[in-house]
Amino acid sequence: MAVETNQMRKFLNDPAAVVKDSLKGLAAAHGDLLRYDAANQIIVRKDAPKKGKVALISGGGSGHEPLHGGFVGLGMLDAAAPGEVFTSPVPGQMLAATKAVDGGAGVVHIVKNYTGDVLNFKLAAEDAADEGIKVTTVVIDDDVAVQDSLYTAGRRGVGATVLAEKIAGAAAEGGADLAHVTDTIKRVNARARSFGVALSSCVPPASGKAIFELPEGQIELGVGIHGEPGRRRAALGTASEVVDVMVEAVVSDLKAKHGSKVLVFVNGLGGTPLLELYLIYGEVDEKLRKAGLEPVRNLVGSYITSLEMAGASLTVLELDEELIKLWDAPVHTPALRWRV
Amino acid sequence: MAVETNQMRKFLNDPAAVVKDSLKGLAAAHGDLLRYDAANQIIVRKDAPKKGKVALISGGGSGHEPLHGGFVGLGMLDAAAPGEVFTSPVPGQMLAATKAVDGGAGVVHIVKNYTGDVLNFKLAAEDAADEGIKVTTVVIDDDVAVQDSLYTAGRRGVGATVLAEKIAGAAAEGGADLAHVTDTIKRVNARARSFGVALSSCVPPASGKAIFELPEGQIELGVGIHGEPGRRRAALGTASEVVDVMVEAVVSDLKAKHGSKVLVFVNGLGGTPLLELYLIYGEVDEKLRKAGLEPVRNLVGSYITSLEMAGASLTVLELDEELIKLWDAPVHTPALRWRV
Amino acid sequence: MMDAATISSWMREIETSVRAERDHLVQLDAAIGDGDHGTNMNRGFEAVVQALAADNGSPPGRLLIIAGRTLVSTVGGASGPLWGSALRSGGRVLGDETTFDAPQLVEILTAALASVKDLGTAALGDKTMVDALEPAVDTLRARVADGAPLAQALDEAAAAAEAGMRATIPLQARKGRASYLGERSVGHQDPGATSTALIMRALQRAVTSQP
Amino acid sequence: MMDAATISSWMREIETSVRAERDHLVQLDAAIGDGDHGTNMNRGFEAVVQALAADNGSPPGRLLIIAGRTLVSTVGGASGPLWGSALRSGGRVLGDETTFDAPQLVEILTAALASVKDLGTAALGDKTMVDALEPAVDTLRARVADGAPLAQALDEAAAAAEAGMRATIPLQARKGRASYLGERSVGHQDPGATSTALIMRALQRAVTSQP
Ligand SMILES: Nc1ncnc2c1ncn2[C@@H]1O[C@H](COP(=O)(O)OP(=O)(O)O)[C@@H](O)[C@H]1O
Ligand SMILES: Nc1ncnc2c1ncn2[C@@H]1O[C@H](COP(=O)(O)OP(=O)(O)O)[C@@H](O)[C@H]1O
Ligand SMILES: [Mg+2]
Ligand SMILES: [Mg+2]
Ligand SMILES: [Mg+2]
Ligand SMILES: [Mg+2]
Repeated sequence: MAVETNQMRKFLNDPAAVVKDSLKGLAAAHGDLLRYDAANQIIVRKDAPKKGKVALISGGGSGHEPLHGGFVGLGMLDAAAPGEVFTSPVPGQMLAATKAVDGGAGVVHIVKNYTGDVLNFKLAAEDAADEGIKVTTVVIDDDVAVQDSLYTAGRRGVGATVLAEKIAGAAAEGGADLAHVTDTIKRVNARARSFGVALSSCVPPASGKAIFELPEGQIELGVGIHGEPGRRRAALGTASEVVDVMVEAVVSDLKAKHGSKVLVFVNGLGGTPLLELYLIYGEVDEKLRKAGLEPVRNLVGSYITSLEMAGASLTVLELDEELIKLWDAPVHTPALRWRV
Repeated sequence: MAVETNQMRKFLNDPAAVVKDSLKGLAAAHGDLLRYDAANQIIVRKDAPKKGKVALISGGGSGHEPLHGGFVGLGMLDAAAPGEVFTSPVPGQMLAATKAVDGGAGVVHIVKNYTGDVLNFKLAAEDAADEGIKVTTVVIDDDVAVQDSLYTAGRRGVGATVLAEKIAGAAAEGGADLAHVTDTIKRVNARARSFGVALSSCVPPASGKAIFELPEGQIELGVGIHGEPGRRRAALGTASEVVDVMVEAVVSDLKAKHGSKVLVFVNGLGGTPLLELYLIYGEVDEKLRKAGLEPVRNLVGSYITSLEMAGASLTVLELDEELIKLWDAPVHTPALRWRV
Repeated sequence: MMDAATISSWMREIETSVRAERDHLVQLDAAIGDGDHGTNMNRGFEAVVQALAADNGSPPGRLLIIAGRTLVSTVGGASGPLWGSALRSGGRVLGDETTFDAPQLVEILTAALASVKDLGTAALGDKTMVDALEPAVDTLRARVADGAPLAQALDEAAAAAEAGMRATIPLQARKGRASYLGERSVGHQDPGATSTALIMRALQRAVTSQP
Repeated sequence: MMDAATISSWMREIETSVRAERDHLVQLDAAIGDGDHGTNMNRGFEAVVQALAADNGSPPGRLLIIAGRTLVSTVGGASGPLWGSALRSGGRVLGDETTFDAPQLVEILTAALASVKDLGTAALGDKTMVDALEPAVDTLRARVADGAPLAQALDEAAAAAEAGMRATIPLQARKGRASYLGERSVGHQDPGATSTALIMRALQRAVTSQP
């Protein structure tokens, strides 16, 4: 093995090429579902464009895998535009993706609420409109850790993005029109809330350095998915105590009707193993029921991550019959698959 | 949040109860597929015992999630017996599991080759036989990092366990008899080889201390799944160089016919994110083709882990038509699901 | 009079100082953002310098538009579209004129500032690049109006940008990633304001080093 | 003569010293195994002491069998079945007799060693608990045959176990997890041999501290 070493606990060739190298592998593993357009750095559903079907695209910085490329396929996304690690993609990527998937019924841009993502998608949507493609944009902002206001950047988009992509993807696959698909995403965003916590920072390949230092026994409360620190730091208590904070933050902001059916999404941030995620799910399930909500669907695993950060996020989505039907509908992507 | 802290980057209540707490959550999340028998600390398929179907059970230390509990369900395991973290389960668990799933057609014990697992399963099989249950035992030993010999404990069982559970589970679901299911597991074990590498140690909840210290820029070659160090330590090279070592170790020992169809399993050890696993898959796919093998199926993700260890393992299984058919057959478990 | 050469050397000056300050910008962004501002700006202006080197004979306004397009298509992040549209609107001011004077330079930067504020909707005091760019543009406009020599006016404008940059330290961010930190954003210098100060200082060097 | 009380106090002595050495056993196992030997043995012998406390009036052989069963059902790992069957086969030697003498104690330990070797197929020099247990049993047998006082014979047997324990350091493991390390297992003391030495020393204390 070469003596020249890379000073991170990562499997890398050229750190600057990590995104391209990973996308190449994704396409090699899932050639039945998708293809990788290296020139434009986008992942496109194999059978796109689908004539007459509303197309969904999303994108954002990389480092959140399987989001978004792992969600391209039947019943979910038609294309994904991955930027460099934690850096928004450029408009050219979203424009190329939009053109590649437009089947004449319009294209929805699902955008997580980060200034960079919003601005780059905005420029892409303008360009697409110039080329005569019908584009609608929905901005996801479900993170209750961030105080919202007219004068700020507003809430971040986190876990609800995964749920919106699945649910709206099913609607589009089922033949819903552009307005309905767009509205479905807005409903998911309106009925979902999330809160994340971290037990470690993460190490972006480009810098090779942890973004922040978190001593053992401490926890960052209210973190996002870009390795940024949270709203506050506290002593790490038991899982039950941590989940109390997460559930209280989400439930108090969601204000769901008593007895509502909910989808519970316990998400790992990359470095927290399933052993712990299920332990957390057990606590969440119990506390939500105590709070008068009824978990009827759930997703437990690492689906929207922050590289190898140790931590977890909770997303709760208030359901109705249509959302349940769309959640249960067939999906076939690298990261989510059922009923096919 | 309580001042009393736990000195690990883990979500835990009582560290001694981590396995039970996690199993409780697994059952809460997947009550449609399985149930948790807390008294015996076993996970049992919801509809077990299935009259006339050969039953499969496996077990071993915890800390490898989703293995084994996450593989209980249609087309895979009928029950799992999880021990404490990295500690073999006790015979009473396997006996209870065997009784719970026996549908009269016999029960297969899938055992990873570790002295503790082998001995505890052996005692359980003897007890089950005393109770008149037909039990066969197959020991999985696919890890080429370990030199095998009559006078040693022999090779460890690692990645091939997941493939054997899926493939034999499909055979059993399809009505194969005890001899055929048993033989199918043996064929998978005989045609599969694995090799693992680690970029960090892991921290067992009981001790709260890393099992070994690995400086940044170093790699442990030939690790297992219990946080044990590997056969040797080297400077960490590029992903391509690391994959060269893994592929060479596996391919040279597998000695598959030139042009053979293979299943490629790139497994994360718990702390390595999907971004890197797909990068590794890209390298593996390319190098295997250069070596004259044809990857026709793959599995990429963290399925047999070592808590939060950063690292990955490669398993290559030489396929034939029957194995491909069984791999593609429907499976519905918490961790693997397709065609249902 | 200034011309295409002025724009090219401005971009080269930016590329040089951003590369030199890359890690510092990364550290500033790591503290209250996501640690990529240095790599983003560095990637972008390297591409700009390449693009302009490949160009032959476009007028200064076109060069600014090419530079803006290049930033938009290579940077990503928040800074890409913001600086990209800033340079594009600045360039549009000149149309196809081959030279421009001090008052036109003021117009260029005024248009640039306007498009940053329009796209990003940030106001002075939100702890963003606006806190460095706005005082710089105001100072330049005022001193040029006073008839001060351009070199001196640009020096004072760059100084105003640097003062605005330092003034972001005590602020709580209301825009960009830093806003997610709430009170925790206080006490840190804004990375975008910092790179903006570099850009204004680069302009002063580019113009004064002219033959 | 020895009796049920001897067995109970032996088990209590083991529980005490294993608890005291728990972290040390964990460290030894972390170096060449998976770091759980201390917690495994501690969990097992705590359960054994509880089980025997709950028992009323069983003869010594039965107590050994109960202890063995308890180890098998609580320890897991390699050490559980090995020590569990060891104590069970040892207990079977006594049947229902209420007392036993030195030669019978030799038989008990001989049967225990035999079942460890039978189940684990380890030989002397494989760097396992056998390297401590076998010399201890051989020594006890020899000194009892010489007619040495039991207390002294047990002291020498424990010393032999301790010597065997230290002798595992230079060995390369051929059985158990440590064998996966190949040459890297050399230079470390085997955890199971270490707990075995504790168990033999506990026996000596239990017997000599008898009224
Ligand atoms: N809405 C906005 N208006 C003006 N400037 C902004 C705005 N949002 C962010 N910025 C500037 O962008 C800088 C961050 O740029 P960069 O790190 O490259 O992008 P990102 O935040 O997407 O990673 C901030 O320091 C801030 O000065
Ligand atoms: N085949 C064997 N025969 C005898 N003793 C063994 C054998 N395998 C392992 N051991 C003993 O067991 C000890 C490890 O026990 P423990 O750590 O509790 O179990 P595990 O290795 O399953 O974690 C080793 O140090 C060794 O002395
Ligand atoms: Mg960024
Ligand atoms: Mg163990
Ligand atoms: Mg940034
Ligand atoms: Mg051990």
